[in-house]
Amino acid sequence: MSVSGKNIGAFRIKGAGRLTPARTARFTFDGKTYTAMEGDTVASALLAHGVHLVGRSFKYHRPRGILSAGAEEPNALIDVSRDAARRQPNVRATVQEVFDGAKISSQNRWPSLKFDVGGFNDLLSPFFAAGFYYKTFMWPKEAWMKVYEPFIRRAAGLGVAPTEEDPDHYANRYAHCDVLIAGAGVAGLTAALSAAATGASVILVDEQPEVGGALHADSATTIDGQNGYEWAQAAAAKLKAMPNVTVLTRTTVFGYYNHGFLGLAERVTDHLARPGKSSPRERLWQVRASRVVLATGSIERHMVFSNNDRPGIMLASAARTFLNHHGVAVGRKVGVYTAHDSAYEAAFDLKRAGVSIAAIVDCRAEPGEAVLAEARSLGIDVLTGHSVTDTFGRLRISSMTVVRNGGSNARKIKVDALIVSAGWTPSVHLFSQSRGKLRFDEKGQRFLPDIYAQDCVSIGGCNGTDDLAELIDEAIVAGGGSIALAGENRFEWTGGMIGAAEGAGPDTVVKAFIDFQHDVTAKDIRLAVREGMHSIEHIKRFTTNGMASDQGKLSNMHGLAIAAEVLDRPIPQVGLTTFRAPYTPVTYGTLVNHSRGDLFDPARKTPMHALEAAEGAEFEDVGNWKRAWYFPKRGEDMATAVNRECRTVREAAGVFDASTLGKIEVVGPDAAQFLNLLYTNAWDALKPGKCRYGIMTREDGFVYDDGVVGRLAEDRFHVTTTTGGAPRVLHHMEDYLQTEFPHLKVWLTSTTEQWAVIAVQGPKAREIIQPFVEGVDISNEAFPHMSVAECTVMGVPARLFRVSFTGELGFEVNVPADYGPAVWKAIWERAESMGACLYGTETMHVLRAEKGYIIVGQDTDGTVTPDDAGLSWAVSKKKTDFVGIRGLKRPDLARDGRKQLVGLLTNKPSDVLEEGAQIVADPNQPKPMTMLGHVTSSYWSENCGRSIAIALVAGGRARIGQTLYVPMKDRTIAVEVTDMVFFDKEGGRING
Amino acid sequence: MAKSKTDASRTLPLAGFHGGSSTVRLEAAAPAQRISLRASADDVPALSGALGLDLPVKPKTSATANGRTALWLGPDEWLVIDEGTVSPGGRLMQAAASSGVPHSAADVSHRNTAILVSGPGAARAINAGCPQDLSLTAFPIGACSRTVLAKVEIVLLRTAEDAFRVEVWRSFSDYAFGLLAEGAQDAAL
Amino acid sequence: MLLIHCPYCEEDRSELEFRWAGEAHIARPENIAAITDEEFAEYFFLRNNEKGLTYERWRHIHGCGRFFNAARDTVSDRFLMTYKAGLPKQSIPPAEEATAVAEEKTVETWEATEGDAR
Amino acid sequence: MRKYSVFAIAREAMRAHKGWEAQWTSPEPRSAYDVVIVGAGGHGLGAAYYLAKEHGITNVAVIEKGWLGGGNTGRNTTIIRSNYLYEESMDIYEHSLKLWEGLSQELNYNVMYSPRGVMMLSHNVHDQQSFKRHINANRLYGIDNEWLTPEQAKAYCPPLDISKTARYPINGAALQRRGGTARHDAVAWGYARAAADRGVHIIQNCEVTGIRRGPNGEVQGVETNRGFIGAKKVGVSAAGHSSVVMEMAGVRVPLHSTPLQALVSEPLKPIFPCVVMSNTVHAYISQSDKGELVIGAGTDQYNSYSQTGGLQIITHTLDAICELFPIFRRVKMMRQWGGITDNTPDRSPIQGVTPVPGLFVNCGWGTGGFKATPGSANLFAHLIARGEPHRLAAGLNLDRFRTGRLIDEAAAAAVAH
Repeated sequence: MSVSGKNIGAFRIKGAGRLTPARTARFTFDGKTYTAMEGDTVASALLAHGVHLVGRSFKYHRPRGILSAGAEEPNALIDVSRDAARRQPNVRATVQEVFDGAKISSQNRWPSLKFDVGGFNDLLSPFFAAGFYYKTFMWPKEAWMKVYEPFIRRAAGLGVAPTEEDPDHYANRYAHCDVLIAGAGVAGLTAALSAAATGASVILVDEQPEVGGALHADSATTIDGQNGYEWAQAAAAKLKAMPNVTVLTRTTVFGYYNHGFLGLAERVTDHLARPGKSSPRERLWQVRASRVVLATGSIERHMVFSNNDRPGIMLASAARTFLNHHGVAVGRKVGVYTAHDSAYEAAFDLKRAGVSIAAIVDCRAEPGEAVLAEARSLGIDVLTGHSVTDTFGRLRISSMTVVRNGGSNARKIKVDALIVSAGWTPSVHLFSQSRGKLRFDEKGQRFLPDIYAQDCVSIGGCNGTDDLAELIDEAIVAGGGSIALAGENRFEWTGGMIGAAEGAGPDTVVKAFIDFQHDVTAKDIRLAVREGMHSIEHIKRFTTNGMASDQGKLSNMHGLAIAAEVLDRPIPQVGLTTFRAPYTPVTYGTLVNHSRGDLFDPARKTPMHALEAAEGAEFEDVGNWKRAWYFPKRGEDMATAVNRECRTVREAAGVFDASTLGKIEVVGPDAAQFLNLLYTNAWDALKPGKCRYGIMTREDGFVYDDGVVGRLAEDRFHVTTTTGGAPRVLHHMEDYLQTEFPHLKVWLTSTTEQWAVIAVQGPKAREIIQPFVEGVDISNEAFPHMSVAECTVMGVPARLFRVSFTGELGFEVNVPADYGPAVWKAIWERAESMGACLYGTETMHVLRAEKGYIIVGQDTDGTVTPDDAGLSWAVSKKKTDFVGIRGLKRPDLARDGRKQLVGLLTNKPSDVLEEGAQIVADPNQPKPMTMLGHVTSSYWSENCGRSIAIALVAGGRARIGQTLYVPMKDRTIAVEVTDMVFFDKEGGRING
Repeated sequence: MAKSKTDASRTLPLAGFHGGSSTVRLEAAAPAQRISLRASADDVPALSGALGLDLPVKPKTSATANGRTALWLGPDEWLVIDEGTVSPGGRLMQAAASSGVPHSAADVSHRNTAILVSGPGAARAINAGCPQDLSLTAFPIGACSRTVLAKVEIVLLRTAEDAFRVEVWRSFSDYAFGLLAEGAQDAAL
Repeated sequence: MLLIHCPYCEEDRSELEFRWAGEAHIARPENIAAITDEEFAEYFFLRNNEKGLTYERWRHIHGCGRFFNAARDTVSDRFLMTYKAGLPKQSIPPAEEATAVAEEKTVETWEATEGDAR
Repeated sequence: MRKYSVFAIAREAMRAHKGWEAQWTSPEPRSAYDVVIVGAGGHGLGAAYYLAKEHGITNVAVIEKGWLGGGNTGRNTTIIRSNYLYEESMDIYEHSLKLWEGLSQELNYNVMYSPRGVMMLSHNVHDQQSFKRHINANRLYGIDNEWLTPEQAKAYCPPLDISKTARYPINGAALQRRGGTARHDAVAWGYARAAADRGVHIIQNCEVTGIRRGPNGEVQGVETNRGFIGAKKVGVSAAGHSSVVMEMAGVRVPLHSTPLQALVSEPLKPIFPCVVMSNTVHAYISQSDKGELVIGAGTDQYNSYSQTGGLQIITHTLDAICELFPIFRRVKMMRQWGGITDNTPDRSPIQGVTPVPGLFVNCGWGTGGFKATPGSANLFAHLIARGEPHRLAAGLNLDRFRTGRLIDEAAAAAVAH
């Protein structure tokens, strides 16, 4: 058929369908251009042009067509691209709407869809029975990974992964509602109208572009006096106009999680030819619903018989949708094979549209009387008690073999399409995900919702409610409102079967497919049972039934029925495999949404970050923080820069950004008592204006964190923590304060970010900061090492610490963060003029190592006690309690020979050990060697003129003076065990 | 050497940030004085008197008086914001201290910064990363809560039907702003 | 994602605002320095790890900051109750507990055995 | 047992595969066995196999409340490696890896052990220090593990983004080439088949409801929903449910059970050649033989036996995956699921005797139990047969929580299992 000169397909039926003929779109499929109508799916558009062959199956590479008209499609998976970077594999052709310019390709075939070399597998299929790979490919041993597996991998897989970074963006919305309704068919719409009338906030969701659900296929239902589909659109319009209702189409409820939490994926632009730049491609909705109404309908099953997978064979409801919605006939001479009345209605619609119906083959002896009568009146040949036992046609069905049940006279009927129905499977996926419990409905041969685990109700098809009037009543009640609505449909449906049909029975070798995508046949299920797989989960895993990208929407019930038959057990006893989220596959980008690039994880920057960057700083990641690592001058590499910085700090001074150190304000009358309990040290004697280095252990006695604590007043402490430790230390403190020591009157506040911290270290430190400081005498006498004062710096209220992590005279200037840059600038300007340098974390590490100061998390690792670290002086012997007091006394923590921190000097001063290198006593021992410990810190020390290292060594302090060995890959390095202080052993420099 | 008495200038963490969409306006709030205030229930009246506003004791509520807003963050915790001054420390700390009752006041004026989110799409923009129900019934004007915005913690205050103040630690503020900018973009669709 | 009732905020909030903090009602021994190694191991390491009704601590870390207690069914993940820190272990009304246990029987198997639909 | 081979397949292909026998039988339980093992996962079935094969103890029952291999064996992301830090860990995981290397032939069952390399990404100086510590320790212990530059890492795994502008740029990687993956179901089935062939009874759908003890406290057998089954020795290997089962004997073990989630993508043609893990951004990923990207997510924060977890755990893992491999942003999640992991305080397993004579425990494998399957099973069999641990598993005892001699891989390594 053509409209305004465009060929919209020879199989379009004039006057049929609901699409607007004036609007067309062009797309290519495997390089050939086609014209579609707006509202077509790729499937309907291809069918309009008579194209049935669209893909190849996973294992046997059999030619496959379009089986369904919806999200359950297992066969018609295609590759859709807008441009090179916007290419999407494994898209269901039955869901993807055509847009102008779409480039569509088939998958899993080489060199072409019609001539696929992989099709050879089909000939070998007798060898490739279920689970065959567990029984072979074992010899020779190495061949699995080198030969067999690569071969299997190349043959397997479906689409080709994208090769470029996705340029599209995605969005997220958290939402809340009183009622979320999944599915906007008759049931969902009715429930929404009912709920909305009560004033409740309602979110109504449907995966299709328009509401209507099963009404898409329908031609005969009347609701509220209107044509069903038209009623649905009107109802949706009414709902959209209500302020308390959100209607989301092209949106899939993919997951029903705990406590009324649901994940929805909304496809925003995939159907558009020219998406707006600001539009996300997809949007994740994370909805917390007080109540959920499941109106997800049901899915038609295919018939399981020999060669039931040829292109041209499809579900009856799909053919009906293509006809009634898209205006496309799926063939010119269509056969029908069914066990259910619903297929009759498809035949009637096709017949009325002028399509020849070759025959309705009904495996039942007694179909519904009404449909039978209608078929007769339409002159359709109905063969009751007959079965289709085989089909023919290489790339598309050309004929079917029909046999009377129990008989042997086969007759071949020519067809160009075969529509099938074995009945309907309620879509209980979301119910099951919500952890509801199913029951087996013997009469309907189906699983239905039974016990609900959440505040949720199922209505309509997914609840097994077939009768329209009953369904509407059920939906009104579910919505909680009271509205009046009447519906009418033409036929009451009966019938349905699960499992293998006649002729695909136990003693055949035919390929009667259950799971199309994975090529699982009825005989595979039987084989699995024969091999001892008696649990449905074993059967699933052994055959891979239901594990393809459609997740068994069509195949599960058939597989189960066949297993039950072979096991001779009732279906409920064989059970059902679990329905897991997502209902249909969800794009990673959607799940990730905003969390990419700069928004992947916050990059925390100090107030002086920009100034440091302007000075050429290289930064390193420390937790979330970006810290200045070193400040190379033009032409300097890292080592040169660090050596210069190290030298300059000790010769003149250095300026360092210490803002990232964690800070906790501990305030209250019981502050000192609280710190007594949380730190190993004692704090009572610390006078206001003084600081002390504190060690924190957990109850197990291992070092947890450390830092300088300054007492500002009797009831106020300024506690510092490691950069990475700040949040967990505060959490740990709050835990003890709130739950173990709630009687203490003390409060904790994180002030890490209140202060910009500028450390000035080196012999000229005092001289550098002196002019900026007011309100405190910072002379050595008045303000000795380990002092703290509140004062002003450049007129700004500040906290000044006399502390040192370098062993030099040092100060840390704390100013409110917004003032940090200005103060830093001024200090640095003066410092630079006095020969000082900026230095980063690397130099800080070297300088502290020269002094033997440890870094918690580098020199300790969560298995180190204060004594192991040489810090037993910081553990109060007088206190009767602190967190860790008991843990420290455990046998293994108190034993001799524990690993202790010591210094290491390489025999050759220029050898710098590798951090993480292992230490042994005898380098010539065979592997596995006995290791004594490892190097925790190691640097070239410009100030010492040699390398230095810190290591954890078993019985380390007793080994001082001994020679140990560090065996590296290419050589062994001899080291002497020393104490940990390498520079200024007397410690005079710190006092300026 | 004479002491150089320079008044240092402030560099605001969100200086130069702007964004929004047709339905959401995003702007950095002016600097404000803030304290994190902690005290037992018994001492609330004295502190209220000293601060010149009734510290709210009901969860998720705030109180505003005399240019100051106190946000209930927990049963013994308030964030008090004074937009009347840009000078650091000082007044709020002193006011709290004058109460004469045991408490903890910590100056957090510079720890936090704030983003003002306004316009008909404001709630939707925030819901791009915040899991709370921001409907007017659940989160009315004056409601406040510490919560999360995607991967960072924020304190959220609704100042008008379509206006929110998002308090966030300074080093997380560019992340928060970036996320709100994307949320604003999406809220306009 | 759980929905958790904070007894201090008096509202249901998303799990994203909370941090789990282990089993509840394990008091730190008052004379901790004097207990035996066995008692210490018991206090520090051993937990009930109940299948079914459990008492646990949560902290509303990105909310009011408070630690509190909860009674939850670890099979269904349903909260039966939350209450403030410091309160003694709350008993669960028998009806509630019965539901929890019933749920254990029905719900737990949904995936564990995946077999016996009723 | 009929031998599996390509010839057997060819023979069966000629007769519609009618000749295959059941891989294992479903016997009625006897009234008593020499040994009862609780839990028919890979560890339990393997232990039964090795009891029969190496210790001559064939009167063994493996009791399973559900279907064999249905717990964590069938729910994990199948990563195998042995490059741990502490001797105790290296001993057992390397013992295991050596067994993996010949397991298909040993069991005459293709478990598809595929040493495609496990690469752990280093993102910062701290990671680098930690990885080098591992690499050096592994080398001196005779275990392969090597440092790669970012460029070498990219060459080994082309989809990897090593740009310096990434939020957490990669500064190197540790690669264990012998590490890789295997087919999880095949491990359980292969052990089940081989054990059953040696006379072991595998009793599915049989739930242990109690452990009966004699007058001296010793084990006498297990109560089950199918009646009492006597045994002088009982081995518990029940993964997430270990503490529940041990409680029946009055033994408390330091475990907490948390949900661990995983997910797979739709099947894709080969794109991802190895296993990649990153602890800093929390992700691990490989591609299965079927073409699915197999991605391990984190554990939920709370104790649970529900085998479900929060969506935020999944999204958090995926954002890391998409940062590391930006080409995967358009790929789709096809299925997510959860298991119950039993975690110890030091994140190392417990295998050893218990205060109850005759009762042995193998638990606490946390998120890393699959890789240990053959080794753990082999040493567990030794423990049950001899009544005392094998040298290679001696450090995994329960007593370490009293003495404080922990094997703290988590604290020391900062690397997820």
